[in-house]
Amino acid sequence: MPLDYRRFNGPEDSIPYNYYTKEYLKSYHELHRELIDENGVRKDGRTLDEARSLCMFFARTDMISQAKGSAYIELKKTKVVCSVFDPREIMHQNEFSALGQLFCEVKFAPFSCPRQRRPHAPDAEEKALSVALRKALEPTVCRHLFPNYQLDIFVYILEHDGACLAAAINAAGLALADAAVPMYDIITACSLAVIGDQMFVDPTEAEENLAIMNPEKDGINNGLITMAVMPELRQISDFRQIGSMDVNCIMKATEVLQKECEKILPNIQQILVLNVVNSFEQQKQLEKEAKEREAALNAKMEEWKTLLNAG
Amino acid sequence: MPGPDLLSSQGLRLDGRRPNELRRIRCKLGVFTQPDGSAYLEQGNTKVLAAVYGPHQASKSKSSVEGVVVNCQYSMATFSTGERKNRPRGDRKSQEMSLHLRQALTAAIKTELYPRSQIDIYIEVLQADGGAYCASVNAATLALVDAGVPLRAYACACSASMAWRGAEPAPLLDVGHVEEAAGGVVLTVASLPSTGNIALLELSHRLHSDYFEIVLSRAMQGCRDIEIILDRAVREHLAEGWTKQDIVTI
Amino acid sequence: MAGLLLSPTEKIYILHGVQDDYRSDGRTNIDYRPMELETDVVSHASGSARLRLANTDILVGVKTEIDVPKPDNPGLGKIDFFVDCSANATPEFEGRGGEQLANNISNMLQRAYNSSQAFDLKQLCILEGKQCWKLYVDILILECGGNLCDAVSLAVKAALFNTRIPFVKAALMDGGSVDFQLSDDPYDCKLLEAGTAPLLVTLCKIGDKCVVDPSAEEESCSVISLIVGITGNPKYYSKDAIETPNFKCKCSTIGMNGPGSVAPETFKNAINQGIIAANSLDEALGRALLRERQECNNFKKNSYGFLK
Amino acid sequence: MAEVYKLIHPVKYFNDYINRNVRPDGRKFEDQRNIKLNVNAIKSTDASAVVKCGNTTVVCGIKLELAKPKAEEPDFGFLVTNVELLPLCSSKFRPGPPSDHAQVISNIVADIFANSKSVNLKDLCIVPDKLAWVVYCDMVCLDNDGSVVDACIMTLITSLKSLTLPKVNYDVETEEISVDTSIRTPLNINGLPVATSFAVYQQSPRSIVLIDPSAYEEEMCGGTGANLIICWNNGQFCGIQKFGGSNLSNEAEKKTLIIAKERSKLVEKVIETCLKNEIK
Amino acid sequence: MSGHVTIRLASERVNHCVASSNELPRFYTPGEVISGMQDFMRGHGTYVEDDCIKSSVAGVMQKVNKLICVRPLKSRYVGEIGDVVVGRVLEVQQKRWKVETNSRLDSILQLSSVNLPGGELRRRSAEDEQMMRKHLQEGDLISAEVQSVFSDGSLSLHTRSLKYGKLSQGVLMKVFPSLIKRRKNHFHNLPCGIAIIIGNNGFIWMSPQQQNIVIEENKDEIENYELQPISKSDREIMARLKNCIAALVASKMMLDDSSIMFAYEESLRYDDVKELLDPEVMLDIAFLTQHRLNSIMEE
Repeated sequence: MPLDYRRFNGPEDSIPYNYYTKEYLKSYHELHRELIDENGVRKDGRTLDEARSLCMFFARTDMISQAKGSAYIELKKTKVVCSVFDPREIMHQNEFSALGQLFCEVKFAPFSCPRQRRPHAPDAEEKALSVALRKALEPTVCRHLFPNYQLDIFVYILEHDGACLAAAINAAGLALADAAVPMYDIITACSLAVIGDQMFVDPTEAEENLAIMNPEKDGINNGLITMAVMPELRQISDFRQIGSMDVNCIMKATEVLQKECEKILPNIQQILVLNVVNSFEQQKQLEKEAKEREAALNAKMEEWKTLLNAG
Repeated sequence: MPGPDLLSSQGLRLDGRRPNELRRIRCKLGVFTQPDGSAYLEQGNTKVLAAVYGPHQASKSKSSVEGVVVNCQYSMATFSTGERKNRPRGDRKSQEMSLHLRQALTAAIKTELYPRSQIDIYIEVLQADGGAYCASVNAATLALVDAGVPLRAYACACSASMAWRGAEPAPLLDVGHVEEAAGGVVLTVASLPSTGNIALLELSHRLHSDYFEIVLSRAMQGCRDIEIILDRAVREHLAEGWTKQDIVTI
Repeated sequence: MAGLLLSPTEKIYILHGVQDDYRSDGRTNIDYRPMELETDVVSHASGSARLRLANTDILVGVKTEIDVPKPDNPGLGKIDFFVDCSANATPEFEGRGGEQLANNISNMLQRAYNSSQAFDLKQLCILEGKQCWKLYVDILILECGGNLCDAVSLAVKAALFNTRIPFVKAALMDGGSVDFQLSDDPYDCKLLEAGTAPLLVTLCKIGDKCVVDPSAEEESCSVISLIVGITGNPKYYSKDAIETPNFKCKCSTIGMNGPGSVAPETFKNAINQGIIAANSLDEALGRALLRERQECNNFKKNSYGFLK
Repeated sequence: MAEVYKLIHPVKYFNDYINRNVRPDGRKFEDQRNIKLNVNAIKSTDASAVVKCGNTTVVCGIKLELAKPKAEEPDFGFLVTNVELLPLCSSKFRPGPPSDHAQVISNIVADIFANSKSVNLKDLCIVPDKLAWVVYCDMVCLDNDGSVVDACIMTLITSLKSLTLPKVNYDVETEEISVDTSIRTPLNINGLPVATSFAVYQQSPRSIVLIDPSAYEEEMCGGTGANLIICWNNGQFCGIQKFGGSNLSNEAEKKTLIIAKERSKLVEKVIETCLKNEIK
Repeated sequence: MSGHVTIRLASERVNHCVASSNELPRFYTPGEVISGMQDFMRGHGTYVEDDCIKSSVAGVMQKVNKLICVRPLKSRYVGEIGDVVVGRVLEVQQKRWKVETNSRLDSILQLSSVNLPGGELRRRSAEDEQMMRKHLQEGDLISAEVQSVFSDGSLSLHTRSLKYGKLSQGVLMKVFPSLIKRRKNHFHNLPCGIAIIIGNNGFIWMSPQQQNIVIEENKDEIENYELQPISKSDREIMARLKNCIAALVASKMMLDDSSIMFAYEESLRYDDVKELLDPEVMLDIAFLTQHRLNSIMEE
């Protein structure tokens, strides 16, 4: 790894201190026991099939003043910011592209992961997430409306506590809507972690980590699935699975995820409606202010005129 | 001149060849269907694939009215060398190789025939065991012949080195990887043997000017030998593809 | 790859063909084109394979290196995939033109091989926490005639099956350093267990139906394809096969490619279709590899490579 | 209507406001924007703070790691600060390695912080020549609406003040390390540096000093960032940086120093209250 | 219900060569001297150096009167006036289309060389150009005739005949141009019920025979007709033809209507069309076809 001269670097061989804590050496079994108790309640008090709430208190638009559209989503500890900018002409391209292009970048904050510090340079995971995000958004954006132009979508993950791809897709969907980019449908996404016969809907980082760890007992299902859906059109726009699962498990997971994605829809709709209402009011307010200003100006002009006339 | 010991007391080289012996060359034309021309060539353990696209319409930025633009890319498979390569191309060595290939092949191609066109020549080294450049030139020539691109003559490349047998200078033909690694001098020549023209000369390490002539003439001899081998391969390839009825209908 | 340019009417012809389950070369939607396989083609690699599927040509070399295991997985070795799209395949790949496609494929492979049920990295361990083997699986795409993913995964599995790892005796010395003893005999090595290695199946959605093994023309008719990675069945890869009664092939990865989307029903059907296809691919590959190993043992095998 | 005017006559638009002694966002020249501060919002860090000065939003997260000290400074720990100006915070920044501007900002913040001498790097050493803390402070700008440096320093100092170091046991014989996260001690911080940015606008004949400028104002004053940054630490003057822009009279300079001092007191109060609330 | 998968080994590779063992022609290779300069003129594939005519490609010599050419086994298409070509529209430019014809340079189809649909008179106006994309857009396939050859070697095409123009549903195959036999007619309605255009440029187009629809009729209907699915039986024959041509090409055999038809007839001994993808079967068909061609010639 070459040294990054554009940033300040720490010593080369520094190690996160949690490698030396007792926590670090826990076995698969211990970790599993921690996640869920005998009543089927997860560490954070949710049941297995309960997603973290994405109502208007935890998701909002208009986060970033400098962007055309932006969104912020908070799923308990997972925190994601997204901004969308005005389409711009594609640079260095000889061929005409009839469809507009999406440029997606997903980045983790250096301090976002509980286990270790992330390097600044984009790693394979970030690149894969960026591709997944683009894949999920492409079918829903009316790309034929901006030929030869490119739309930049940036997602920043401030804190990663599981389901960050799903959160990124949801945030990007909201931000696109906020930026008034024409879309065929709202896009919603949800994740699922499978450990044996348990399906953790909207998993936390600890749950995800265990799901991709190699299980002690051979042959059980394990892994992660993220699915993005256009709920009104009933289309799957992206599906990503890793781990190892049999067919039945995948079929069941697909059903569960589809339901979850549909559940998110009213939340997103509510946020967007509220957004429109707010901006209407804001506009009214602005117009009012402008009128007042104009009136004041006119009054001043009158004053001057009278002064001039008098002088 | 105290050099590395490249010849045994019996006068044999490290891999058992005689000083003027080429490594075994095996080749085949037309290994792929998509390119206009393609060829595979083995020179000892060095294995090279070449593909030719074109002549086709040159991109606007490259287009030249004077003649065809020859575009070469030299790339080595990551598993081609003893130690794994990190990148197949884009490093300085392969850029330089691409440039040298272009020089040698442009000399052979009748470029003036095809204004506003471009010929792409892509080399993929599958296994490198010394003399990858020579094998690349030879493979590219075959691929050009397969593509039906007009050539002045075959372009062939061969390397030669210098060794001593007692006090007798004994130039070595077609240097292999062990001999390259032993640190002897390597003279690489790309030429059009039937015309006697030299398209490229490259010398690594130093060589006393007195011996330059004999090393060069050995390398040229190698080029001529290779031309014969290539020519035979081309004729065999033609024989396979030509059925009797064609001649009648012409 | 940007894909071939096709006229709308050509596309309609292909689309109707898929609907009729009769494609333009006479195949049904679940048929593969004939393939040709050769292993042990690169002498600088520990294992290698070349696979030709119609005119899709893939060369894979596996190289081994000794490395230090990751601190969170001290008992496991490492495997790394690198795909290179050679410009020999198409001028578009010149320079860094094929990089995106290459990354897509290597990501798919990396994910498919991620699970211990797909590929057991324990067999690459030399000394727990200290030393392990790292496999570099280098894939060279020499010609593209559609369906790269499937062909690559077949070639990779064949190359891994062909890979030999030297026996190493390692002992921990005082002060934490490791002492190696590599056997001098080049034949003193073990073969990798690659029976469970996953195969990727691309299901290309054309109209409402999905086809396997799409040709380049068919690929450019499709806006979305599904790629499923299915683990292999080790019984096809050993002569004295012991039938494991409950053996079930599993999905080790699912991904989607292309700008389109797919309805849930089509999606489910496609996965089932993929599993069936993967099973027949696995069986055919296993048979071919065993046959080749037989030839090799009888010293009948010649290296053909690109000659002949 | 106003938007169109702003687009067509950017300078005139700005001058119209300045002539009336008011800034485009309605503030007076000496007004600073509201500050919102939130401590420990991000749980994956060892300490963190989010600050919002008007629209400008900066998040700082601290991650602790362990390393062997440098041979030439065996009893010093490490403190690494970096500022990231993300492409999402403004359309001016492109993805990829940090731009020149981002590097400049990163350097200013590091310089200001080093000059303030708030952290003694010797405090970060655990066992001389063997083990020391590496404190990675990453400041990330989510929304760049001017005066980024102020916000960066604010988040950095707030998060450092809330940082606690876990107990480390180092066995000299076996070189084994164990960390006990249940016992934590706070890091010793001297003082509380506060930076204040100014933009200087030359409207002949007078030059106008704008405090806590927004991104738009910074641009109008002819820079990619603030023109003048003044830093005070606990009532002590500890740094001034001026970049481009226009000349500043002695008188105006004195005035800015006083304003910066005033502001530093205010900011200190905000930070103290916030940290106190957090402890409660 | 599982699909058909075959994996063969390299040791079982089939050599597609069906060249008869009869005497071979004299081959010339690059740089080889063909004859002295005095009596001959140099043509394609040759050049003059040191008062000699030398070959610049590898192939056989053709002598027409005093003109000497060397024809390579394969090369890009070199067009001649009057050739029938099949091409694909690459780009719509002002007043012309750029067409890919496997030539060294992209070919040109001038707007003035096109019969606009319905026989309507062409107005030389801007309107035309807007209509151009409607008439032929990027990706469309056309059949055309080489009208002239520009000085730089690029071809100018025309479609001013009812038999030329835009192609509808069907399959395109690309082969080396040198495998196409020059014939008087390159449009064939094969007895198996399929229309085939064997372009001189190596592009072969197969489609069901048109049931003589009246072109003058309503435009919508024509477009509708374009979208109609092709019957499965036609589809099967086209697939069989396609695989037969692929078999002949693999063995580098010359293509014309008779060789294709022979191959088709020989292939009927294999019931399932997809069997024809198998290399051994391909060789078998090429071999049988060669045999029939030989026997005809002997007659």
